[in-house]
Amino acid sequence: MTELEKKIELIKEISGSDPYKCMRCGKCTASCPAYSEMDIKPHQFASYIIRGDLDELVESKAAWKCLGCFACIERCPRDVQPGKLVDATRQIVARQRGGDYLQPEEVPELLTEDLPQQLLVSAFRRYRR
Amino acid sequence: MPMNEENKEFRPLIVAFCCNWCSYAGADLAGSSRLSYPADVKIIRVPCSGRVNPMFILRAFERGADGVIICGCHPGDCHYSTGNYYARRRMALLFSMLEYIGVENGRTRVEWCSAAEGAKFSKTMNEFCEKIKSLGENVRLGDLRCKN
Amino acid sequence: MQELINRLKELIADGTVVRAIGWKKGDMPYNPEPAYFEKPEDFDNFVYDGFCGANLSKMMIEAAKLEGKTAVCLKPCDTYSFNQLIREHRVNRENTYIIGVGCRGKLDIEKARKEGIKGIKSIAGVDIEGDGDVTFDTIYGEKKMAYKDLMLDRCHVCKGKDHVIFDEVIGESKDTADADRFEEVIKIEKMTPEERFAFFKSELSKCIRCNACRNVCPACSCRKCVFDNTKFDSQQKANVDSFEEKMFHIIRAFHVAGRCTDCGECSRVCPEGIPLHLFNRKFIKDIDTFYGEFQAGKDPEAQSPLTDFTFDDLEPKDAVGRGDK
Amino acid sequence: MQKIGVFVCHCGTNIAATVDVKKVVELVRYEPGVVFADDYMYMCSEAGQEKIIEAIKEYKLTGLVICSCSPRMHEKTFRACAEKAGLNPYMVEVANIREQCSWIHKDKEEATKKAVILARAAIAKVNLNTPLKEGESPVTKRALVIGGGIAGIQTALDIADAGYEVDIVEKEPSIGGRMSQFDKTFPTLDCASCILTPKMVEVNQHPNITLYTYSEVEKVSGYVGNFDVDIRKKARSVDADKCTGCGECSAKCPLGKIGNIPSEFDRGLRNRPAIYMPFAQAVPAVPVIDRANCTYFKTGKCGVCAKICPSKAVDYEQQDEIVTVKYGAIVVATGFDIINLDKFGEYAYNESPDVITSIELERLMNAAGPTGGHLERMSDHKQPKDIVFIQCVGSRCDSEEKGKPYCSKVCCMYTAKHAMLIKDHWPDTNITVFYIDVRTPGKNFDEFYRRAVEQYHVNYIKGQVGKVKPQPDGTLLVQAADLLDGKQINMKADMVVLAAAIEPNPGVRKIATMLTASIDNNNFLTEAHAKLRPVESPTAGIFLSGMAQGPKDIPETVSQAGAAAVKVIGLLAKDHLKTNPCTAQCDTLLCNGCSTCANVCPYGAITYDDVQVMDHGLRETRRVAQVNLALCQGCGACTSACPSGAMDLQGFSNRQITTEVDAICR
Repeated sequence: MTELEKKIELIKEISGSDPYKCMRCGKCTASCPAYSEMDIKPHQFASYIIRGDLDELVESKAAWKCLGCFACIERCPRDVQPGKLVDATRQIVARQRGGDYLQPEEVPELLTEDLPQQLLVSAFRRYRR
Repeated sequence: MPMNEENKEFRPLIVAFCCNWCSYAGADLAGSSRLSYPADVKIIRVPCSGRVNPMFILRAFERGADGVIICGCHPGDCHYSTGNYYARRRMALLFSMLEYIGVENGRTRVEWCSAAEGAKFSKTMNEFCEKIKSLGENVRLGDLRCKN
Repeated sequence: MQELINRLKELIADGTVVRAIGWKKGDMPYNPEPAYFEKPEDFDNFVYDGFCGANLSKMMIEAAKLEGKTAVCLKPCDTYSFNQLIREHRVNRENTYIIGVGCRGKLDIEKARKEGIKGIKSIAGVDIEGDGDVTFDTIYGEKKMAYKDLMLDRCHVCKGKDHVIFDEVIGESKDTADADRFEEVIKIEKMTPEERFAFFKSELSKCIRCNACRNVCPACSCRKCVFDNTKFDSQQKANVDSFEEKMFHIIRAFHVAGRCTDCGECSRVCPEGIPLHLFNRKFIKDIDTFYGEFQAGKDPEAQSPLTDFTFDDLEPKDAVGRGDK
Repeated sequence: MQKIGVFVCHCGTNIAATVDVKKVVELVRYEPGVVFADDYMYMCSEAGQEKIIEAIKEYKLTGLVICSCSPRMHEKTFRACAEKAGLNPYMVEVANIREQCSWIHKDKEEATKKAVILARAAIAKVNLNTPLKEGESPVTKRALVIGGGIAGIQTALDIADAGYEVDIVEKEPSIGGRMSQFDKTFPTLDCASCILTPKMVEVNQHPNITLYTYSEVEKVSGYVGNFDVDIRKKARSVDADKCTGCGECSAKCPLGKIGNIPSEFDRGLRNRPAIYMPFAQAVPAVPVIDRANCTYFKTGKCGVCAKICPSKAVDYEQQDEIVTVKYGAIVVATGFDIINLDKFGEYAYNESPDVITSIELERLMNAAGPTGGHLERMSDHKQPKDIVFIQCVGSRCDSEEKGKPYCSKVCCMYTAKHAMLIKDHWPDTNITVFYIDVRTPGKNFDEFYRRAVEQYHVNYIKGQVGKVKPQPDGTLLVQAADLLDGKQINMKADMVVLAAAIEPNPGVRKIATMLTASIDNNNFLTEAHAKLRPVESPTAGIFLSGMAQGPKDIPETVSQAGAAAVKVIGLLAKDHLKTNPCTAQCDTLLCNGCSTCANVCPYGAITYDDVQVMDHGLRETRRVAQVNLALCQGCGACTSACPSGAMDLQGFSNRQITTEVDAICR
């Protein structure tokens, strides 16, 4: 298994979804509240992963603009759940960077008034596993 | 007689010969699709456009029709294989002759219309009625008499 | 002419034929009429000159049913009519002996009348072998006209002097075509619709329904003419029907379309001088233009354009609006 | 004078809402011949028909005019109703005041006026109607199936099993058709020859089936129930009765090795001898000599096959033979081919041997094929690693010059099949499929295709390939687009497989012309009704089976073949057929005998005979037209061609039509 294939397998494992199941129906993209911010649209996630264009996906705005609102996950007819796929991609990146992507000391700097408390909690939960 | 302001109310009398297999069915489809065309059009069912004898057309004109249209299956689709090919030649020669003796072009028409072309049938009849209205009453063919 | 008479007598004498159809002298020098000849003395009245325009082919329909063969004198143009009749199984070729007779154009007495020639006593220079001018001996003195100027219009647009069917040919022919066959038709096509209508109305209004055109026409050879039967009529009644009255000539023209050889007899016999050939010739011109050149009667095997087709024939809508300026 | 009853239908409100039905009744009551007029809510209903029957009896009606929906809808109903009351069914005319009046006009006054005129025309016509009687023609209890592929085989077997005799005419030396070339079939992946071969054998052994292979239909005359067909049995140059099918001749034919005669069956992927069977399981197992290539026929020398044949079956002197057989029904099962790809230069089919069609791929994957089932490139016999499939090559293509406007229907599925079979055998092959749409309607079809994607990881990319460029290194550069990702793609491939559009067998046009069966712009045979009579041609007695009618897969073909067989059986089960009484009629007293009508008759129904006639007391023998009523279909072409007016059409006579014209123009 090549490095790439390992990564894809890992994504499947983390996300628990199978990108090959995607039919490119576009319902995810249709549902995405962050659509205008996404340079790679949710329906394209699966094909990027299948093709192994992970770097491109990671470097895209889209991977980091996903709100994690779960609309696509909820509505996907094929159980591909692009939200989970992109989340898994982010996790791989986070894991590559080493365990602690976000230190508690950094938090005050990042705080803005609009930032919901919940996000902080979930960010810790997600990136400091 | 050309159309003018006074005879705006002119309603033409139009006889349509429709072959049973394509055009008559097309007319039925126009009906079931509620695609309207003027009530001036009266359809006569014939088995095939090849059945239409030029005599019928001349007869209609002589009896006061203002326009006569013959509808048949598209060339190549004749239920009887070849009837419309003969009709095409016959009508081409007849129409040319009518033009030659000074009858206005457009009083006669041939249209190929399939059973599936309800919309085309309706459109054709609307167009044809408009054309005949613009030509006005048929005087020449009713009066092309050899005895004054 | 004498050679023709001799030959016909000979054919009867040796039993090849029982009778002959030709022309006999009429009551005037310019109106010979078709006749049967059986006995030698019948030939005393036989004539074949410039005024023998009548097309005798149609007579063979009945003549060929008679016991024994009949000889018939056919001019080059008449042979087309005969061929067309063969095509339609209307004549019995086996019972016919065709003598193709020479032709240097047939004459129209009206042309002389138009020149003011009246009171004709006799005419010279109309013999089939002749070459010079035509001389009229009238009660007002002698008048002369060039043979050509006296010719029927149809001879100026002659199809050619070859007999397309014959058993033997007697006499020389001289080419007379010096005009375009479709010139008159084209002239009418170039008129406005109003002018065309006015033209035909003025011509057709002269018609007295004498049926001469129909009776002389070799293509009009139905056993029972459509105008004499009630099949097309909705009521069972005599044929005095306004429809037929008004549409007679168009119906007749269509009836012979694709079958008319353009022999011109209809116009020749019309007592009112209606140029009836203009209908037929229009159909011939259209057929030539739309479906390729076709001369009825040229080849008895050829399919008539109206009982034939190609997959990409002209559409009727494209058949009109061609001649308009 | 007729006694006519007029019945005006409300059709609920369909007619009555726009046509003043009562007024129509009042206005037509005094038309000539009318003795009774009434209206009713639904004329076609049981009660409506009862009303008609009562009126016929009470008023002794001799003619009926029903003002209702289109005669195409209920003419039959009302005719049957008249017959029930003892009235000749052809004394009924229908005035179409629904489809051609109430449904298309809004103004009630106008519509009512028109309805009255239409009724008047029908009344005028009925006044001239005469009772007509349907004729009867016998049925020959034998069917002809043209084409010996799976469609023809199935139709023939079903007819034969029902107890009727069937002949199959197949132009190739063996039956089997396209299916015999295939490797596996979707969506079950069972082997094509494993399911086809037993059927071919069954056909060969069936007591009710006669096979004419290497034969073609030459001429067809006659009509439903009574077709006469000339079949040309091309000279095989091998006596089928003596031949044992041992194959010695083919094995020893010198041209087998040096002849360069491309095998038609293997689509030119290998060569065949001049004396050959197309494939091992051919039925009948009798070889043919390809005379165009055979050395003996070209030079008079060689004769190896005749010498070697143990049963002395090779017969160089054999001649084409024409047999004439009578049939009651004919099934067209002429199948398909793929289009010529010359116009698709962009896919380099003619440039590179590694660009192949799907049928060629079938042969390459078939264990009995030229490579023994081992997938290899034709250029270097290496196994391809990267394979690109291109869908819709010529399908859904509006340019008539290049392709076909329709979807070929089977390509999506067979491509998924090919991809999976390749992946099954050689899992490390990379397969990319370029598609415009993936179309998989059908039981277990989408699941099949999804399996290719999800289990076999076949790479499906939406976007048509723009160009295939053969590279100096022997690979093929494929230029395409991934439309969903909005990217242009340049990828290398070792092999490109083209899903070429299918087209009806080119020979079908000639056959359709002989049968006077109509054909559409794409040369597919036309159905009598696209929905309700899908296996019948509009020409009576002609039935459609398989791809000749339109693209379809094997299961559909087999179902349609069965359906066609049922229709044939239904026809052959009858002893007699009723014939249309609206036929042409010649008035022998008017007929000139000119043959014009015979020239335009599409059915050859007019002949000329010398008959004795009495005309005005004169007895004469005349050549007159005679109409064969069993052949005449009632088109009326003869009537308008007839110069003398002798030819007329029953039910649509000259007088009937002119009287309608008069009534309308009154």
